[in-house]
Amino acid sequence: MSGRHFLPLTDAERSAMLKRIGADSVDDLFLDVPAAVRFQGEMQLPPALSELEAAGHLHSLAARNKNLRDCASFLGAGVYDHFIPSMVRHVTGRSEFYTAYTPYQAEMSQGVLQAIFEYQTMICQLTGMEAANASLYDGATALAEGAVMACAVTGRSKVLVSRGVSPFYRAVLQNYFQARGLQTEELPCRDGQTDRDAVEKAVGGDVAALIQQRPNFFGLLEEMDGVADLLHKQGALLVLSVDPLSLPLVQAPAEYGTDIVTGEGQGMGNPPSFGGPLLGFFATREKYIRRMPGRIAGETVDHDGGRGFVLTLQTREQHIRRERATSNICSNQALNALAAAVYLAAMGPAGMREVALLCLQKAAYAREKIAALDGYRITFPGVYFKEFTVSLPEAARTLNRRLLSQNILGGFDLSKYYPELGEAALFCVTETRTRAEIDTLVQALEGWS
Amino acid sequence: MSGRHFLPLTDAERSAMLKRIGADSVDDLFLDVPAAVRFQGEMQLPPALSELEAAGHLHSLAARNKNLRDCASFLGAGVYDHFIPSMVRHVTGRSEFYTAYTPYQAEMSQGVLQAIFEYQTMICQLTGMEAANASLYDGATALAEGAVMACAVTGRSKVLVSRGVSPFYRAVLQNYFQARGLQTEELPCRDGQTDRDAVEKAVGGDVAALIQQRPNFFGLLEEMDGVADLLHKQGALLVLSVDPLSLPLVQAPAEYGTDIVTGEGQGMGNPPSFGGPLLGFFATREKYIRRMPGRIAGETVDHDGGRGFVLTLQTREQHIRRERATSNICSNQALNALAAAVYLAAMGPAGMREVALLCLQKAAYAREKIAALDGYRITFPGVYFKEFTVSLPEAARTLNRRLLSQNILGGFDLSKYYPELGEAALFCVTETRTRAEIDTLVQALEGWS
Amino acid sequence: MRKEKTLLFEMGSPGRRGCSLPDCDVPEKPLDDLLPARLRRRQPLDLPELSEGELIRHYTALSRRNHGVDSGFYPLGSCTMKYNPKINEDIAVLPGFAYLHPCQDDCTVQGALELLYRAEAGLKEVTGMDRITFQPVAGAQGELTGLMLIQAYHRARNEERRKVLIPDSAHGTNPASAAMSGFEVVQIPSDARGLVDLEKLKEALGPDTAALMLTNPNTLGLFEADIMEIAAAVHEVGGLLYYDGANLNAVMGFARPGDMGFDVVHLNLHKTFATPHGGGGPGSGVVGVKERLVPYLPLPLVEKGEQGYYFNYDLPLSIGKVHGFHGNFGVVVKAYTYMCMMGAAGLKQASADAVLNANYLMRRLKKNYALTHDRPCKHEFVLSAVDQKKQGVAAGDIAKALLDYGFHPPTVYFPLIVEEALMVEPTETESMETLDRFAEAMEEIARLVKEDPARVTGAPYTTPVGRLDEVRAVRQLRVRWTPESE
Amino acid sequence: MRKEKTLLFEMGSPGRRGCSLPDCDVPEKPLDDLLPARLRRRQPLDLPELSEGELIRHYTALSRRNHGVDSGFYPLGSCTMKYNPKINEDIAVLPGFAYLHPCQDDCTVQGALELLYRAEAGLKEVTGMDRITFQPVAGAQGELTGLMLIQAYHRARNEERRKVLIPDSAHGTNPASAAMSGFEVVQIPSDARGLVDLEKLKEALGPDTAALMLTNPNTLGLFEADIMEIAAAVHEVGGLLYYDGANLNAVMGFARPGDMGFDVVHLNLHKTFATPHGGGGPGSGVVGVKERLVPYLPLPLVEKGEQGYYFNYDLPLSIGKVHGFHGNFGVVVKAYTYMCMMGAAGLKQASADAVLNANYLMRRLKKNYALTHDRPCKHEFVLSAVDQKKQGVAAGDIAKALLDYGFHPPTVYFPLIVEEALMVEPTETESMETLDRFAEAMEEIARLVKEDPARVTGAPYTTPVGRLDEVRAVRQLRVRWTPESE
Ligand SMILES: Cc1ncc(COP(=O)(O)O)c(C=O)c1O
Ligand SMILES: Cc1ncc(COP(=O)(O)O)c(C=O)c1O
Repeated sequence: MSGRHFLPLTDAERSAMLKRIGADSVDDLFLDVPAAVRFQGEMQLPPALSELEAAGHLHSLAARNKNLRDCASFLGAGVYDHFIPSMVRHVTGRSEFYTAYTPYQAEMSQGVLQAIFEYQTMICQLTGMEAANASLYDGATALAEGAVMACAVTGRSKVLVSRGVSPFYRAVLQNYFQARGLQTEELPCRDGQTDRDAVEKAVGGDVAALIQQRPNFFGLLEEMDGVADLLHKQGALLVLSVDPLSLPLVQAPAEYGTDIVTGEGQGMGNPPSFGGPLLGFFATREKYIRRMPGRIAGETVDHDGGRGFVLTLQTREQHIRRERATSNICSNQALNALAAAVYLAAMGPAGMREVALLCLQKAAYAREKIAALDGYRITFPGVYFKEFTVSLPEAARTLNRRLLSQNILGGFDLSKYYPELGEAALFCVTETRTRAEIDTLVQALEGWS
Repeated sequence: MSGRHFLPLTDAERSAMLKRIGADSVDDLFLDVPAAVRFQGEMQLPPALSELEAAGHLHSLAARNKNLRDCASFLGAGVYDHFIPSMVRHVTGRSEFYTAYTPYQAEMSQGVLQAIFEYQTMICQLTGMEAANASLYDGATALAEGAVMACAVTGRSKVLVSRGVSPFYRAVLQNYFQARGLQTEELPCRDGQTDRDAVEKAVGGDVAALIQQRPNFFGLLEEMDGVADLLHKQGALLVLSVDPLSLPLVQAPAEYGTDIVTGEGQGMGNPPSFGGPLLGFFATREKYIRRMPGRIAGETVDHDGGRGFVLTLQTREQHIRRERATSNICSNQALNALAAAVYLAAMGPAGMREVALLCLQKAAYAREKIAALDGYRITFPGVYFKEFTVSLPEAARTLNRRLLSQNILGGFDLSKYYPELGEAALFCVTETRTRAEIDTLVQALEGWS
Repeated sequence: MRKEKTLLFEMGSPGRRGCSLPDCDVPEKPLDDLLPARLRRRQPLDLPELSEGELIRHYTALSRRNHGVDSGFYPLGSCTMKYNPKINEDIAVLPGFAYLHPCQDDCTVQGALELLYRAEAGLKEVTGMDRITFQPVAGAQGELTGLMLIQAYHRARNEERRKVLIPDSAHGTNPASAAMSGFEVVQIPSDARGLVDLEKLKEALGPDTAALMLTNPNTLGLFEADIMEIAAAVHEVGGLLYYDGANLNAVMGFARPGDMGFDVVHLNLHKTFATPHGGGGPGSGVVGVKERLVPYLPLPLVEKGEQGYYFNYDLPLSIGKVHGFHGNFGVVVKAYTYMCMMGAAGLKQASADAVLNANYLMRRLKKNYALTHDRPCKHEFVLSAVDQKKQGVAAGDIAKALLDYGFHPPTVYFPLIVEEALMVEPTETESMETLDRFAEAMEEIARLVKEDPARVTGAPYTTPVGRLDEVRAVRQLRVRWTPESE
Repeated sequence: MRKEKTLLFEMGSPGRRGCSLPDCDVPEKPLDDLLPARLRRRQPLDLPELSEGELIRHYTALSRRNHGVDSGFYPLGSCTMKYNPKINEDIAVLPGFAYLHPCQDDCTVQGALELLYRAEAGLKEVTGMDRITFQPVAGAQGELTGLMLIQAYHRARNEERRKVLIPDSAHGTNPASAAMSGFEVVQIPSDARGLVDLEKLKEALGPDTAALMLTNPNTLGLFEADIMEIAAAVHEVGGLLYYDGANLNAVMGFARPGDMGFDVVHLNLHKTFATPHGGGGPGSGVVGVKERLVPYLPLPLVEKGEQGYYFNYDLPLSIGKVHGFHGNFGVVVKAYTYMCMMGAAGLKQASADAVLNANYLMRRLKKNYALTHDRPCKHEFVLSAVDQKKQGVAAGDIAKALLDYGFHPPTVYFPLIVEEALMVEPTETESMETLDRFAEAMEEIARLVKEDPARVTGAPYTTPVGRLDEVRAVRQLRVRWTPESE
């Protein structure tokens, strides 16, 4: 019977144990399961595979996918093909990290706890904020939890959401909000950027927060000065979703008054993995720490005064506050946060700046060459980072099918989520795209009939 | 300058350290290198690559090889496609094992030392012998060192070597022996097995040992009873190279009086890796322990009586006995021996028996089907394990080229090393070859014009 | 000899690099042209500056200050800390799984879609449910999703049912999730048997009941034998039944939530299906539903069509999305590989051995520790340290003493309905010798509590740090390193 | 609190399985038909019987009783324990390298052959030699191979030169390799400078000299400044010059053996080129030769032809083979990846920093420990504990004391020509802070030797076992576990 190498009990031991507890057979231990509910016969599952056969089966499934290492991908939209230093997986591959659970017993979990404390510190260094949590599920749920927190902090039940925020993030936010009877009001974009007049008009006493994404879903870095003041004057908060890889070059969210900073951390040391597991990072100001969702590691001392780390402010969490908890989150994305911490420490300030510069320059190079092609147009003027929107001469589906035949994954088709743009796609260029790959893309784009 | 992430010294620190040691520049520390010898300018090496570029370059080199996972391989001849349980690499991937060096400081190296002690025990359990060393380079050099040891033990300078021993092993033995002025005499085979009469005739007072391989290079399990007695009567030893995967089913070498057992351990948990690193295992009887080459781990106690392990009998080794050492070996194949130990422990008696049975049955199935093809003949009658010799209707080169086009790696071409066989090839079938792959091979063989 | 571990920020020096990047291979434009100064970062980015070797030593040292399932016994109740097979780790990092973008065209990810399709088929059979969504990435998010489905179901019948009934023994995520999805929580007490008090439940049931959230076996490790009656009662008032699948490891092959009348189920793949807990995640809280809730499932769902597998977005009544993309695919790959190797007989044997191990250990430990419900348990049991408390030694102290034996302690102070609770879940991947050694340690601690209580309350003695001051960690809050804090 | 670690053979129980294998998918024949009883094994195969999880816990526990370069400073003189870059580990396990059979047709392994070709080109440039063979799998086997080439060279000139001259400071493998290749070893003394005594060398040189084996810098960490004279003297008598490349890490980019008159060189890729030492291997002892020795190189060599790369077996004068196949290819892949990332400037900086670190550390330590040759050293230096020995504390005791500081000690009692030798080689991958901390530990130990010698001779106190009885390990020899030894 396969899987036996994960079951140490031998038949002899099973009978010895049954004797010791006074039961004739294992079924005696299931007498409390009413007959009407007892499952009869064997579950209809495929025959068990040995490790050798399972490896063969899974390798064949993997081989039937075109992965980003076999082609040049220009797909972004929230999940990115950033370089991952080899050392990251040699840290997350230490069984003491990946087979442990939440560090409830601090004295035996100082490795995970100190790693979380260091992760929290580096997220604060990156965003300029004063406190960060251990991790949330992904960028989408982190933004939704940030909006819920803004409602709790302000005691209000409506948030303004720019149409420039990712449609996936807006869908999750919508879902989280309508479940709790909170409201979201979508603010339009003009020329791909949040309509500042609309913001000014919409901000009122009932608004808990304005939600924007920087860069926004079209790749544009929107002007932010004055926005926070406008909101704070009305008692509302500024809640942002940011691309962490832009922050070595772009203003830190704290520099323009942001109250709650969230974002997708997958790009820092985690593979795309078909969209999960990802990493939702979350940071805020000192004064809102007790409202923050998720686990938080804090520093303390043992009885000899030796430094140690523990989970702190646990009273906000579900295992203690139950229905009055700041969030229901229990298991989070701890190992992905560890990968991000190792990534940030390995890159350091100079490395992070270099990655950002490579993205900025390569995306600009691609943008310039595509703009020069007839039939194509960079949809919006403005400042970009690593993604940009292109108006296409043909449907994105058709274009992408053609590109696929040349081993290229084209941009994200915007038409389904932004019909107002007509045929347009979001192209992403990171440090992993070579000049040759960009030039090949441009040639392939040219080939539209 | 690439590679900087492996050089922690910063320019500031370099100048501070230079000042501390009273040198103006690093060149001051190289004044003892005579000018005539000082290398001028920069070494002409390709420009340094970043980790990202290096990964790209190496992945592209790897992709230009056809590996055993992309095709069905029937190649054996000393390196085998055996199944490797996933857990093996999760043990050898622990940095405390793979970044350590030889366990000179025992109290800080109990992990490596106990692992070696357990490896030595399991090699003895497998072979039936009484002592094993920590590892030698590969099957070929292990056999050569075994022959050298036999000469040392008997004080004689000639060994008899069956033509049934691998031609690669015989070449290395020849090289080791002629360097030291020792002689090898090759004994012929009859019907693919060592000619017993020739043995009886050749064994004399000047013979240190008879060297055979079981199964031999044609895949045949030769009869061994009486051979050891014959030799021992003449004061000679029986030195064998064995396939460890056969030993769960086939007589343990100790059961027929073998004095020195060697062999290739790659098949126990190590990938083929283009022929290296491999694993030479080495075992002998109690009375010859002090003559054994290589490192040996032994059990002892600390001052509280607690059990511990140390390198023992080091006085035989080169770092102490220098030119009178039993062997010059220093670094060996420690990590490959660890992989073999994990493999043997994971398989256990039942698993080892199952692997051996799968090889035996699948090879027999293939043999029977090939024998039924006209134009092909199983060259020799006799008992096989997982390899067998087939006389071909066309040159092995041509046949293998044709098989390659159907994604099959055909058998090992014997004609270059055994011209007397005409067009013949050595086919190997292990537990990793499925029935479908064997049937496809047979069909492809049929297709010769 | 306790040695503090330096923080990343107390190490290294300016200019050290931990990674190397290529030079820019496109003609570079002046930064001001691409990113005007006004949008540029002003404050310095003072991340650590260390070489790769120093970083590896730092994290290797941190790993040796941590205990995982591979380090020793980890009987953390309700978390099912079973052994994580190594093959799963190798499969999940294959480029064919790890390097797929979620927005790739269906035709380029047929292998991934087939894996999800087959995983769904397997989980449907194990749970007895009709459809599965892989989008929820943890048990708690599975609860949120399930409650959103229940809300959508009632709203489709234009009923705004406000109340969700939850047993007092339920895990904290249950009430938290109910609150997060806008419901009012009604706590149902347990009776003397440690099971849902049927009378109290019936009293609480009414037209305003959206659902009852139930864990079966419950968090005392006892099977809710009245499940059929409970299901009938809930359905009778038009409510739905939610199954917290955290304890599924007790009943695989023996009983299925789908057969117990449950309408919606969440599973914790990182518990029952052996994917690693990762220091607190990532997990996967897949949700299974009966037919009537299928229309509301998050989109997309995986379907098998003529031209192969595809993502179906055509779900008009779907509640939309609970995750940016398709859930924790990398975790599902590991769980699917585990299921492939276990098969039906293997999964059933896992539950049988988990229950056998729990009863064997309970039998030994009840000699020294109070056992509120002294009858055969399922996969876990809850002891009480009330007797020890009389000597001034709390459940928490017993946990700290276990650290010195190299065991991770059981869950403490949960479920809340047991005083000084010690919740023990051995799982099926532990050998008899390990259970005996753990029992001996617990027995020795019980002896010490009587002979030398201070020895226990002073523990741990062998861990990298002594007993940590949790109160101070809140009072003098420090959640990040800052240069001033030097 | 020292806890013994059980042996595999003292664990588990009959019937447990650590791995699962497929059923046989071909029609099975009776065993007797395939393998007659007389050839079958009779004695039981009593290997351990454990589940995968128990085995992983066993080896995880063993790993935590071991110190590697990733655990802490490892200044083991002459072993160049530099940091092993992690990318090398990932590249070497790619199926495109790890799953190649050595007998595959050249056309199916063009990537592997190109890698060997490029690696050879790089190593030729670093060493100044004309051709490289990758077949020798460790330094010692490189020595054996080099000496065989020298023997073949002389025999081709029908000269049976018997003697190999070896400095008294040379590593033990040098004389052992000379003896193994049938030569008579003539030891050359070092002079007051710690270098080869030129006079004594010239006296020993003669028509019977096959070769001089030289390590430069030598094992005292001092450059053999008379190298040009030495080379001339050796060549003058028709002898050849062998270069033990173990210390190449000191001079990359500064000096090349090929320019010093060496005819044959071995390198230790697991030292200079950062491949991991693996607990004692696998390593790689590639050998480089000047033109005159090329014809004798082991076969095959890698060549680049019109239709691509190929193995050239057409070497009529070749000494044949020293390894079953093509050497430790998996190790060469890692070394090649390292060379690709370092480039010329990186390798030179590595040597510069290795020498700088050694001199910086020597400068501090010589305050408390005797330094026989007090002048700038190369990549390593040798202290003597003669002063400490007067207090009854030997070099070995100082090494044991260092274990309690988390440092792996320097090499002790080598080279033999220094009394109570402590050979320190920091390498370039250590930070200044680590060198300072190591110096502080050595200074504290020196202080303890004066104030409380017993404290030092009793060390170590914090390791998993106390000081082990090496004498007893020989007297009561136990090199395997046996059931009786229970
Ligand atoms: C009974 C029970 N329900 C729900 C959960 C929440 O699951 P997760 O941690 O995956 O969010 C847990 C987690 O420990 C649990 O034990
Ligand atoms: C100076 C010197 N030469 C030769 C060798 C032998 O090298 P290997 O251990 O690779 O056989 C060593 C090994 O430590 C050494 O230090």
